[in-house]
Amino acid sequence: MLNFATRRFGLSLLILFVAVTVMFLMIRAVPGDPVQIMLGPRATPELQAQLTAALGLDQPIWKQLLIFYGNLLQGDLGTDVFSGRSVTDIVFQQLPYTLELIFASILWSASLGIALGAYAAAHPNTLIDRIAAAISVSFVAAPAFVVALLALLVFAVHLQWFPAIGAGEGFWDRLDHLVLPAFAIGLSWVGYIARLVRASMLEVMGESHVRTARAFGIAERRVVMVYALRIAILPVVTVIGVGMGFLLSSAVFAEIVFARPGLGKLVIDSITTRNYPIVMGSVLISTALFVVSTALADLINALLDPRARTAH
Amino acid sequence: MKIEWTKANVGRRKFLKGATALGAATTLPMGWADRAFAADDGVLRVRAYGDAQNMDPAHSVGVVEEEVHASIYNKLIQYKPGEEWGWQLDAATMIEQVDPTHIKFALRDDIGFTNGFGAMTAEDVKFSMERIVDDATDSPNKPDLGPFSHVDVTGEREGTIVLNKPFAPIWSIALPYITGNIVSKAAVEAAGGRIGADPVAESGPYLRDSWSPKEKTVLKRNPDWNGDAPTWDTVEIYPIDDENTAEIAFEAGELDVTRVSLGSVERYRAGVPNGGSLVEKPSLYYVWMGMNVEHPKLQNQKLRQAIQHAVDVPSILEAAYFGAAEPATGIIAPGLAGHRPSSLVPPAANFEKAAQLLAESGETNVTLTLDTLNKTTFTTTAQIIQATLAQIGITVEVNVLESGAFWASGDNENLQLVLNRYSMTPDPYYATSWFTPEQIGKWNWERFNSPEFNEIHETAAAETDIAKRAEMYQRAQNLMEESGAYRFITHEATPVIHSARVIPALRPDGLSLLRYFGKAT
Amino acid sequence: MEKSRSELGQIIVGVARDPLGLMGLIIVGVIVFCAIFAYWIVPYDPIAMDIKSRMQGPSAAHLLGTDQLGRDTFSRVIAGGQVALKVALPAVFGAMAIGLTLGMIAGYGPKWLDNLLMLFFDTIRSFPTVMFALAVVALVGPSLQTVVFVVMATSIPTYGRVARTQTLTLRNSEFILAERSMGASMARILGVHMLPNIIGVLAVLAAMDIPTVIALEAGLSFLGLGVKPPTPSWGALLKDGYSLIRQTPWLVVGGGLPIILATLGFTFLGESLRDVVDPKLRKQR
Amino acid sequence: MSLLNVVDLNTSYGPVNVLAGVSFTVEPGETYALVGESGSGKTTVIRAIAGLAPAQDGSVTFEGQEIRGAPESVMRPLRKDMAMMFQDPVGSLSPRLTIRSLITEPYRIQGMKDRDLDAEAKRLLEMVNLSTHFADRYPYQLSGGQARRVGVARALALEPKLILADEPTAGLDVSVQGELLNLLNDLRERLGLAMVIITHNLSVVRHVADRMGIMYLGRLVEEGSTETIFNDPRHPYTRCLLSANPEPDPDARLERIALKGEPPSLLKRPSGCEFRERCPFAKDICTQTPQWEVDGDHGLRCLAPLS
Amino acid sequence: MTDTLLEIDHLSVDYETGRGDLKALRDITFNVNKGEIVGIVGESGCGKSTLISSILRLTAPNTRFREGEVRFKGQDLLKASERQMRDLRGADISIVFQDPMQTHNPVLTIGQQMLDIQHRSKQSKVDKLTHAAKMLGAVGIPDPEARLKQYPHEFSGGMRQRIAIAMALMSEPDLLIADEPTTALDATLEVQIIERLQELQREFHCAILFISHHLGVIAELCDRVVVMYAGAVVESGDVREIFHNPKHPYTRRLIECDPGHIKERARVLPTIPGEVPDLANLPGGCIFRDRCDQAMTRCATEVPPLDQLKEGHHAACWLNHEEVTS
Repeated sequence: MLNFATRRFGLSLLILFVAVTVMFLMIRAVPGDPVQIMLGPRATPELQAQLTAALGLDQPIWKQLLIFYGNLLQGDLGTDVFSGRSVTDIVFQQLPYTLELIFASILWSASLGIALGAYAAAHPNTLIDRIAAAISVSFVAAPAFVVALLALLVFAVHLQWFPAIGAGEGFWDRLDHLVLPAFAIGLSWVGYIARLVRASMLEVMGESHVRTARAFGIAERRVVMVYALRIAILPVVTVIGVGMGFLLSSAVFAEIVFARPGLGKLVIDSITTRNYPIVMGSVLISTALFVVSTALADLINALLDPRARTAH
Repeated sequence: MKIEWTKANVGRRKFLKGATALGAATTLPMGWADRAFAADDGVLRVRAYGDAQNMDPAHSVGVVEEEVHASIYNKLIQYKPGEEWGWQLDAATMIEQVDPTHIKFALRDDIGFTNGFGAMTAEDVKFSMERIVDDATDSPNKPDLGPFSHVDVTGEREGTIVLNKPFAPIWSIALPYITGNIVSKAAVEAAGGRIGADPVAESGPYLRDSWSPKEKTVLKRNPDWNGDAPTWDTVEIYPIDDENTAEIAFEAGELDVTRVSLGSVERYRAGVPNGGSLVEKPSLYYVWMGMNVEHPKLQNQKLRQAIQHAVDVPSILEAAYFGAAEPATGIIAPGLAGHRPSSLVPPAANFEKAAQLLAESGETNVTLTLDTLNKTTFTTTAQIIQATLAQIGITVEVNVLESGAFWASGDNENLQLVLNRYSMTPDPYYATSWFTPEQIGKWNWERFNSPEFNEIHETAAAETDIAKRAEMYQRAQNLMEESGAYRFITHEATPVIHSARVIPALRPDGLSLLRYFGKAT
Repeated sequence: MEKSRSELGQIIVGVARDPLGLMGLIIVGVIVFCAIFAYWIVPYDPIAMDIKSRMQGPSAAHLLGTDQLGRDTFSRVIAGGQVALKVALPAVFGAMAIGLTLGMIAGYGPKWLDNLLMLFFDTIRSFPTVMFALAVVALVGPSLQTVVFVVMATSIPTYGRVARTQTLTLRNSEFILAERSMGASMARILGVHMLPNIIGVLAVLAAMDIPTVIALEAGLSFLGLGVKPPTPSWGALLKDGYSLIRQTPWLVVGGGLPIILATLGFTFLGESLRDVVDPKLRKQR
Repeated sequence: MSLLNVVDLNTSYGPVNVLAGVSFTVEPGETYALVGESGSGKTTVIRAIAGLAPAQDGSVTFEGQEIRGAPESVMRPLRKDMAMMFQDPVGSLSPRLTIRSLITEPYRIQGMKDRDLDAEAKRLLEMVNLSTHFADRYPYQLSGGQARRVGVARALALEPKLILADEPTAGLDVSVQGELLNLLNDLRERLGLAMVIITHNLSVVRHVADRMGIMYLGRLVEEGSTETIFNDPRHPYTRCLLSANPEPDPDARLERIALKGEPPSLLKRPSGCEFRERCPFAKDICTQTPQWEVDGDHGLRCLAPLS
Repeated sequence: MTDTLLEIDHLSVDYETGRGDLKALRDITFNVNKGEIVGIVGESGCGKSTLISSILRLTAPNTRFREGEVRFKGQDLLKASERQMRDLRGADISIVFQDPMQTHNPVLTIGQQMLDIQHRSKQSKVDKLTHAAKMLGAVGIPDPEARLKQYPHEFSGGMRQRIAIAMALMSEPDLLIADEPTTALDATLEVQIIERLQELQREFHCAILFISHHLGVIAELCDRVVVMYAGAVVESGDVREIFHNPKHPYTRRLIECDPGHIKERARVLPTIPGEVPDLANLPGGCIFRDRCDQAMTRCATEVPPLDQLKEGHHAACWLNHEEVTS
């Protein structure tokens, strides 16, 4: 198990390294100069040169990359071109907003999705199953930003049940501000997870050990909830792990539509302003988020599934 | 201070306010109740385009930061809210131009800096202005001070600003805008000469209480401020770049003031939700289509002129600006010296003339690219240009670029047509500075190269006779248009909506002067 | 060849027998039909402007109203289907082809190559799609091809991983061992024996992926990174619709509805296809 | 010259030593059976011979040519003379190919495109007593017995000299098991095939094999002619295996020799005689390592052989 | 009649499929008496699995019970409520399935699973675990307490089948259904399991319904044998009667085919040519007719009834009928 965890961790680091390097090179290949963007139309050539040198942008790319990694090893992600603040501070200030959004979305969508899927699988080909299927497929059909938009109009502007913008302060207020964005992002996941759980459940329910459990007269409820669901949930854990990474992309839309602070917004803003240190910082963190969540999913899988534990 | 330019109906506003007070009483922590208005909690909620990230005026990148700086710092003079550009005293009790290159001032004696940095002195003024022109500071705002030389301190609170040569924009840009902010010399030096994301010492009517990046900046009343007390206890500034989102936030009752999109003007003219009002202001922005005169496809001046005549500005204003904006006559907005009453090429397209010019040019099978930002207004405009140029047989391919790539077009020699929009300060000097030969490869994307234009730009800044100065700038714009490199489209407009409880204080171009905001009673 | 055609026929019949599958088939059929014959179906030229009749609400003349340039929304929706398929089909099938190839190489080739390819897949997957899209669009400028490329690049790992897993499973199956024992070349084993067994699963995945891709295109357009104007795409409709949502809500409907319908159609079809194609389920029937 | 000569074959997967020195020979036309419990390494032996499993050490010569670890370029021409049959009758047929394609696959692989493949398919199907209309079917449409015949037809397509058959009767009902064995016997006689058969079904061995080897934990423990082994098993393990074969006769109560427990893990091979811990006849001497000893055609690895 | 435990009475079961009804079981009749081991012999497609799932009422959704009764201690299980069935399962009737590798839940420990199946017991958890360990010991698993904490994949196939038997016997059922419990195992393990099963049967006195296609195992273990072919019982009777005096050509040929039966090395082994008929498209007459070398014209038209030939020996063949009537 430990060995498995170490190897998984090593792989994660490697992915992180490659991803960050690729992004570093890619963003440098893109036209646009942070100095020019920052200085705006006022830039004099001297000023530009000074700032370029100050930011280390006059160095060859490979050297910049080395410097970046050198600083990274010391826990330093560099300094924001615009505000002069430490990139670490900036990124970690935005991170909680996105994390709470992603967690809230996953939490509600996974619980509802698993419940729907398990219920549908336990009652295959009944009316309820069909309704659940129709609901889940329709949910999948709704792109996050369209849902966000409509939710905003209906629940924030028209009904004014929930706040329209921002992230709020204090626990309840923040929760209040989370409702609509988390709803928008999570909605398509409900359907996705429900279908996954249903398919997975049906497969597991057809396996021989479930028949054994039934043959021993174990209550159907327990057969479904413990004997089948525990196995059927395994692919869902993986999907959620991978999904955490993808959710960051949906989070961008929610953060734009609901004018929420967050990593997604930070990423978009920093790329469009060619704010290299922040781009690198956010890529690092969001890739780490993805890598950690998939690794975590693998570990949880290993915990839930004793077979995976010894397989490595 | 008397402000009378809102179109609000006070009676209706009062009625609504009373009605909502009942609702406000039921505001729950979770807020399931009516959110249309927060209770009158003394909090003014305004929207900014972006985040004020840097509290150093020397490194301010524009109006977003200036909005905060203007509230937490003082300047000798401030812009006056209203319809006409003008200034009023702030930290200065007296300011006077004694000759074209000398300006004397005297400071109030009751302004102090926070964090124990003491009273504001003439030394602070000297320090604040001189550090901006000091190369070591790397201030991008240095050009705003033009030929500023230094400040002579003549007393504890008295001094003289010395210019190397006359500089008209000193009154319209240098002093009342970014470079006019006075910081505490002691505080900045204590901080190592540079202010970062947090102010080191403040002196204005407000203090920056907190900043949650991407979420909001909170200003709180400065208890030690001795000037006219600001009306609002707290100001919350929300960075929202998208106007649509801001409008939604406003309609959800979460903003008091915001600029709105031109597309919404028609709707807000019919009525602003929650009893608010619409204020329509002109804008200093200028939008035009540029042509890169050095590009092999566009070197033919007749062709460029044909294109000028084939672009139909009224259609663009109708479709992209929803009829809420007027055609531009050049780069200098109405209300500023140098504004031209009309452009040389009439706004409406003249396809016959265009076709004739095209024929004269001898060019056939012209296909061009048109670069533009990825905002709906621009893409709409670009599509109209595409359609109208097609009428004279010119094929246009629209390249939509995200802002990072778009703003890097300066050194793009392959640029052909470009739809562009620059911002402005209330002085024509600022507008012409981007189209000089020196700016080729940077901000002069059309690579418009006119020695005469350059000379006007140099001399007009020092011209103090307003009429003469205006004439010079008009000539400069004629030169631009004659070159065929420019098709002026619009100066846009600045529609602002505000809630019933607010009496906004806006510059003539619609930007907020937060310290002067009032409360409707 | 004739055999495989009859197999395809069987699959279609199988799908059509399932009510959801039939619905999917019909929706997809309509979309494809509209896309192919868009030119003849549209009542107006989808890019012809008529500023005078701009931003009109739905009426008999304009079923879904007009946009800010006076273009007929209905015509743009129809023509937008063409664009959606122009993006989705090459992107999905390109990603499938590349993912399949790489996945099969990873699954069948040497361990180091497998590790390398998996690293490549994981790296691409670990970028948030939007960030990747932004960088690419900034690099080469937005266009139909860019969108296709971005979508393709981001979906390759999904197909690659599935193809790899399938290959790994098949690799040790007896029929592959049997082929090896007869001396079949690697190309023959991969191409003749593995490919037909993997492609079914991937095809189902692709059918389910098409709506995701359509939504991604819409998302990119929503961020202003989509196809070039005046190309009528559903995403562009949504973008214009969003910025004018309270003036011309029919644009959001016009852009959003076909996306949701297409998603429903392809998802139904995909689910049904999976039931028909998946040999495990086939045995149970 | 022996057709197949396997000498001291060794295979390890990491720390797992699957084959620990297996040696045997097969003469032309001879049928050799490898018998043992699951995990004894039988399958690995024939896969290693065919180059489908690694063999780190030892030698495999086929018609005098060394083929252990030989590259595919060397193997491919030899594969005409050496065909394999796999355990799972349906699973060893490529599922998306028709039977016609499947049984003519060897011609295509060996580049014999000039043959009339349809005619060959017909000939082969007839040879294994399958009606020619099976040619257009797919594997999943066949019963186990039919699929098995297709496997035989394919293995015989190129008229090989040696067939390596892994559990050729696995998954077949007894009523058709005989058909297959008859078919193999018949073809062997007509074509002069040599065969290596792997099975754990001793009844099968008795009817098809000339000689047999008993494997335990990746080694041969006894080898000899089928007659000898059945009539005079010397190794206790062989004896146990033979007795563990219930007869379809309620009155035939065998003197069963109970085998204790299960085979030990290959990761923890016991010291001395590896069968010692399960052996009902173990003696003190068995803590020493037994060597392979040959007496005539009878090979044995036991320090306390039965008589 | 009092020692009859299970009576299958004219049971007919269909599966509804797209191709029409698949007649999986037709007119099945046989008994299992208390403490008796009954073997069911049959090759693939004979309906063994359907029979078992019908007894336990764990059938696929497309199953249709057309006719007949399954009486356990006199109660018709086909009419019992789901609740009553659940009370029977694992208590009065237990089952050991064919594939030991898939019979246990892979993510729960053996101890947990053995705990769960004692859900009816009021004992404390500790007592239940002690009981479980005792049962594991009884089926020959060394160090049972420690192994309770392990997961199924940590056991070998033989071990798992022993565990399955331990679990099945834990509630001391009256009837144990063993569905090809040794098919997936090596012969050496097979005999171990068979012997263990015999010992346990003597200890627990339960009846066993033992399903297998391995005639040797049936012959060794069972008291009575039911021979099934294509969804019908073709012969049933005392084990010696069946093996020494088979009265149905199928039984006879099946025994002949078994290689273990043939002591001398033979070049040509006996076989039963042909295939099991399509159950969705049954021909009239005797189902074995096409493969029978003694078929008569009558066999093509009339289904032979399951006649009692002597006390406890039944066979369904017209050959015997001639014998009986003449």
